[in-house]
Amino acid sequence: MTEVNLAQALNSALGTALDSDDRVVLIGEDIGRTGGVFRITDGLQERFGAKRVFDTPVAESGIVGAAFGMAIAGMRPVAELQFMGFSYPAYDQIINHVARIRNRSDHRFTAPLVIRIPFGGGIGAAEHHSESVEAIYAHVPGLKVVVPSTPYDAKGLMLAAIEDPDPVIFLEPIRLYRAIKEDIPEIYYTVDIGKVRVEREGDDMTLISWGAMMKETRAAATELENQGVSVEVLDLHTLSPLDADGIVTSVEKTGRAVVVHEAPRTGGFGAEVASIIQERALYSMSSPVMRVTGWDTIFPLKRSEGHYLPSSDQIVAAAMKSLEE
Amino acid sequence: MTEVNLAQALNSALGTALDSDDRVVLIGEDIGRTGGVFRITDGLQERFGAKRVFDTPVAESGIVGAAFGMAIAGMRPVAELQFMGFSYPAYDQIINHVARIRNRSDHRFTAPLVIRIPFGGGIGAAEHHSESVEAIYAHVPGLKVVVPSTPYDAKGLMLAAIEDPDPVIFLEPIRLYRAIKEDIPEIYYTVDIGKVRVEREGDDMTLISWGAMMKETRAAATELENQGVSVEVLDLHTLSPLDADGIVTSVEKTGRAVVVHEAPRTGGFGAEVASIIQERALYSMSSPVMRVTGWDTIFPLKRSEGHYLPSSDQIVAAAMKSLEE
Amino acid sequence: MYSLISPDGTVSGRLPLTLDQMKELYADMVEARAYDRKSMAMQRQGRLATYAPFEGQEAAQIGAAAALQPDDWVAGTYRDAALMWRAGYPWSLLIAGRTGDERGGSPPPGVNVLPPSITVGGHMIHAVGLSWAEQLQGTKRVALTSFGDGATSEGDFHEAMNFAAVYQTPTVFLCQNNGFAISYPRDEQTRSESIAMKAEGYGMPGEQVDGNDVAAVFTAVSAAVQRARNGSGPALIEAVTYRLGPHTTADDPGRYRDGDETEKWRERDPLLRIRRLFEKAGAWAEAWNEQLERRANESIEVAVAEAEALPQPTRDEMFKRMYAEMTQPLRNQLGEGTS
Amino acid sequence: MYSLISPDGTVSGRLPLTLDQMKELYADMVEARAYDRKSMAMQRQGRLATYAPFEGQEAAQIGAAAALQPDDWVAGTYRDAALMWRAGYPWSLLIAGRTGDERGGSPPPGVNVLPPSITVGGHMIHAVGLSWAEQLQGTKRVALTSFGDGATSEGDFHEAMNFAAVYQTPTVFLCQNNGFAISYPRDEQTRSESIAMKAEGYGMPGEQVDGNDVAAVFTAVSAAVQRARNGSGPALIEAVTYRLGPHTTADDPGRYRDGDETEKWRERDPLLRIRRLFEKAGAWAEAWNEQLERRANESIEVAVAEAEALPQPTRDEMFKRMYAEMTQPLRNQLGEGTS
Ligand SMILES: Cc1ncc(C[n+]2csc(CCOP(=O)(O)OP(=O)(O)O)c2C)c(N)n1
Ligand SMILES: Cc1ncc(C[n+]2csc(CCOP(=O)(O)OP(=O)(O)O)c2C)c(N)n1
Ligand SMILES: [Mg+2]
Ligand SMILES: [Mg+2]
Repeated sequence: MTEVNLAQALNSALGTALDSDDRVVLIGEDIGRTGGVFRITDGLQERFGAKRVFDTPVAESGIVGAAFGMAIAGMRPVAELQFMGFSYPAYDQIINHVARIRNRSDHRFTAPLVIRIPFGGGIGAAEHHSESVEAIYAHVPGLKVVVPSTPYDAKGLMLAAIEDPDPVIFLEPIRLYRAIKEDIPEIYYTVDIGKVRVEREGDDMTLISWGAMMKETRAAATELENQGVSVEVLDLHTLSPLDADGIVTSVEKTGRAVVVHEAPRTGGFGAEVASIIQERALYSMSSPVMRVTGWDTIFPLKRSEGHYLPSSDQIVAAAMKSLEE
Repeated sequence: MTEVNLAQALNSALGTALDSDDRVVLIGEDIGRTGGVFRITDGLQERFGAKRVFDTPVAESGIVGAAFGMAIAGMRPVAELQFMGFSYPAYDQIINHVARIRNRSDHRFTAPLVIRIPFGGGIGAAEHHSESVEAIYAHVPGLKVVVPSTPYDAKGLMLAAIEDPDPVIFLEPIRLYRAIKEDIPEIYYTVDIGKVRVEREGDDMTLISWGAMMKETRAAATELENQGVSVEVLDLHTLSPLDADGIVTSVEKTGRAVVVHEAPRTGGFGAEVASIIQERALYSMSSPVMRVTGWDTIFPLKRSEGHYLPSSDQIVAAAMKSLEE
Repeated sequence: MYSLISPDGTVSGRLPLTLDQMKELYADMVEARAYDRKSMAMQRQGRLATYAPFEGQEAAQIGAAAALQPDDWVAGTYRDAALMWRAGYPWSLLIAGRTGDERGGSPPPGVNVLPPSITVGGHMIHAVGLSWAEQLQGTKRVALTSFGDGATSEGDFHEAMNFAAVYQTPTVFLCQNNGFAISYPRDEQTRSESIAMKAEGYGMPGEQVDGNDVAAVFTAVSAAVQRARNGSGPALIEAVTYRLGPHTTADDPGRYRDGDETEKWRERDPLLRIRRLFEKAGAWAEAWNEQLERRANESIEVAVAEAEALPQPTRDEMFKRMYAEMTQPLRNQLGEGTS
Repeated sequence: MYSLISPDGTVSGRLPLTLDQMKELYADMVEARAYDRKSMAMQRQGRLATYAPFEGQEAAQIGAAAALQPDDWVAGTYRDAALMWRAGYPWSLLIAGRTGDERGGSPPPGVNVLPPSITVGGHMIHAVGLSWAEQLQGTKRVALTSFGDGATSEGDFHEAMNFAAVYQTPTVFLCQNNGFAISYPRDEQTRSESIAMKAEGYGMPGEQVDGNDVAAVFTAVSAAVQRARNGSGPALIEAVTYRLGPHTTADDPGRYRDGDETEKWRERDPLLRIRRLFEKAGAWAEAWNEQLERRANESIEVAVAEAEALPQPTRDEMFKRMYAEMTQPLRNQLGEGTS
């Protein structure tokens, strides 16, 4: 065991994968010499050489398209897109080719690749550097979408994603890269994709979130417990395939749910969660599923971030409102 | 008044716009000489010349990016993307630039352009020609998303979209282009963007849809009326900004709702509709909001289309299930 | 422009192919044309979905595919049936695909030909990735990607060309310049005099060849394939040809080009040219040609029968095709049935 | 490579600029450098968000902007503050933008300079659309778009270059080749010998100039602007320069380049070169230079004060910025408050 933050856990996962599987290669902008703008691949090019870890031209569609071809030819590429706001030029490759080749070829050709995308705001970054568009990936049939919020999950889910026979969009919460430390095994281990993680058990209500918003959700849960509310906290940590049973089981028990995400509310993934709950647990619901989310605005620049980012206070307030109903 | 189908109504709208406003130009692949693969711009290049209606290279990002620049410089471009499956290469321009310039420049620069996107399946087309990803556009702050399902709306909404000071994604239901005929004014008129259209009034339940699925929804409504169920039918015809009040008012009256769309269910726009209903009308709901949608699969090729497309029977069945609860 | 056989069948210099090789290439072109004509007919009978004919481009496709090894990679388009077939993709599966059946996208093991790309431009970078992987894995395989003149306008063309050059991947870029992107003529698509010269901007060799001269295409592509296989990097070949038919069965060429132009190109028909070559060489026999055509039609009829014998695809196949193992949401939806 | 003034200040041939013009250009470069250094300092003090310095690229930016008319369009990047300022964009707003305030994106009426593009590659086509619109509307305005060497790897570069050439829009493409895309050196980005030569593939003129020679940049860009204004179409100019500082304040160049290289380029400093020119011409006065620097620092201090005097942006401004008229969903959300 060794105590690491989420960024180090990802670095350990990628190193472990390169070590244990010759088919694994890393490809992306500035991931070699500099180890990536977030240093997630720090030291890996020195360790494994320039034929395993590739710096690329600034061309996201090319990065994903090339990694896709490599995957079809039997390799296990892990592509890095520098920020989620720069994943859009690759969206066509992802939705039209990566997600479809298995279906197009009736299983004859497959694309076992991982696309790493740092996402979310809160670091006072420039425009396009604070996106949370998980919904546009979770809506695409043929992809899996994974979002760790702890160092342990980060390594285990990354190794599971690299093992996975289908393409995985791996979303990395920028704000959590260095926020939490945790003991994780130095050896190879995986965490199952497709299962909700019950982070905390409780009876009065269910808080549901993923990624960086788990931080505010945890804070809100603690605050609520202090006020005598027994809270269950779910970290979805896989958005697709979604573990509907895991969500419904919890809400059937608590009767109340607040779903929290940083993305704009309209068409955000919280809508899917709320829809499933009302579809399958309407008669256990003591109050509507509340959504605490980003607003339907563009993520603002540094000086206005506070106006946008959901806070633990908002979560607590929503929870209280839910309890009053 | 003249009786036209939806395709002719769009042609009339574009002709009227070119006629009445010098700032309007059309730009897209094969829209000039051939009048577009669906003939929506048929005859317009002859009528208005090659400096108003431009054929372009096969480059969707270029088409949208150039139209965006034109719009900033004071023109009113209407760009055509040949099929929704080919809108993805332009997604970066749309989400990162078209939707953002007003915010980025604090209203100093704006992008009053219309992006026309034929969408939906049911015509036995090749792969990528049957997409329904309205959800990935409706989730983007800064855009408006419009979807006509009648000839009258098609012309009125198109002229409203061209007038609109903000960018509008104009989704055209391929399957309805020539399916319905209707009398529409030959003159200039607009239909408001942002209001639900109550197509049919009823008391027992609300059917909610948009685009090509309105056809099955209408058929289901008739069938249900025959079975003695009084059905209210809403054609959202604007997905963003969404008229939540219009939806909630109806469901508060009927207590039951079925939302119908062709897109895959998970993360589809139906989730947003269901979430809003349970948020604002939970205590009027006699049963869960049902979703009749495409499956979480890739839209299949011709021989399997029947396995994918939601049918009026499915809508009727969902409605009956809802009534039993 | 590199060419070996002129439209009237005269050879400039010595032909680097034997008579038997030429006969094989001709026979393949005959079979390809039989497939193309049959497909057009079937589409009109409603037996196929939209079809994109390649009549006039047989030399470019057969000549290029003949330059490959059986296990090389191919990433082509909706118009490349002849190329894909010559590279090992069975007619029956190509037809099945056009009937609207995903099973048509699955060539036999060992045939490294991707199902046709329907999006324009997106697939060239796939060939770069495929051949890059082969290079890293130490095989000698190369990848050939075929695309049209219109596809060179897409940003993805630029990124694919650049990646191939930067990493010196064993990739051969074959542009079939057939004069049009649907209705948009080549001369309006770009101001560069040729598509071949675009290669320079990537530090890659580029060559323009007469795409209706099967010997020239075969020779030029063979050279590019050899370079790639020997580790000398990628190349771009522009095969100048012409689409004699409509863009697809849904297209009306009358709206954007005049018949004279098409007639002019009929004179440059790639099959006619070989016939004339053989006639000059005294190697033409009417009976032999009829036999080729008969055999071609027979093999296409067999393929059609196979394709149409495929049972109606079932609903659960649609769900099963999505992932290696069906996900829970899909299992639930499969269970819902369609009422 | 086109150049007029060598690093040691000697002029090759006759300088097509007057001494006064040279003094103005120098003064502008001095002011730009003052802004750049001040910004670096402010960022370290936490008064600015991440900052992308342009030290070493002053000649490329000031020389290019000086070739424009006040109402021409400019679409540049996060590193083009000097260019944008010389084109009319106030320092105070550039600073406001870097403090993280959207109001910094709104230049005064009549200043046709877009706020900086943060995405790499996406904005070049905007300049094509802007100048295309001016052409259609019959004005004489041109658009200049500035971008880096790395941006030429994006598919959007290809589409923008092609559209400009196809429609012969009055667009000037200025590539500031500063050697790196963050850590990725120019030589690895593409195998083409120069970026300028990429223009050929689009049937567009391309020219490589010494980007640290303000006279050469001004002259070359002026010629391209004239061509465009006269309806002779677009052009690409590659200004070869060097980023003396880090990519941004978050970057550590030590990881990907050695100090010697940077020192070599310090010798080619664009300001130093003009100083030497003046010294040779006996037109250099220490006092004058000190005065310029003093004035520059003063005007930057004024701008900083203005920028930092902007009141904290309010929550409702964030909602109001989204559409011409706030939509109902936004009105509802604004009403929800943040508790
Ligand atoms: C990304 C994308 N945009 C548009 C289309 C629609 N489309 C299909 S074929 C075609 C023209 C392609 O021309 P070319 O590359 O020359 O190939 P050809 O059809 O002539 O063989 C277009 C625009 C598409 N399939 N994909
Ligand atoms: C589409 C996109 N991809 C990646 C990035 C991250 N990024 C910011 S600057 C940069 C390098 C750009 O290099 P160059 O074009 O040479 O401009 P320079 O920074 O050298 O001025 C990268 C990759 C981005 N901003 N946008
Ligand atoms: Mg073509
Ligand atoms: Mg650079």
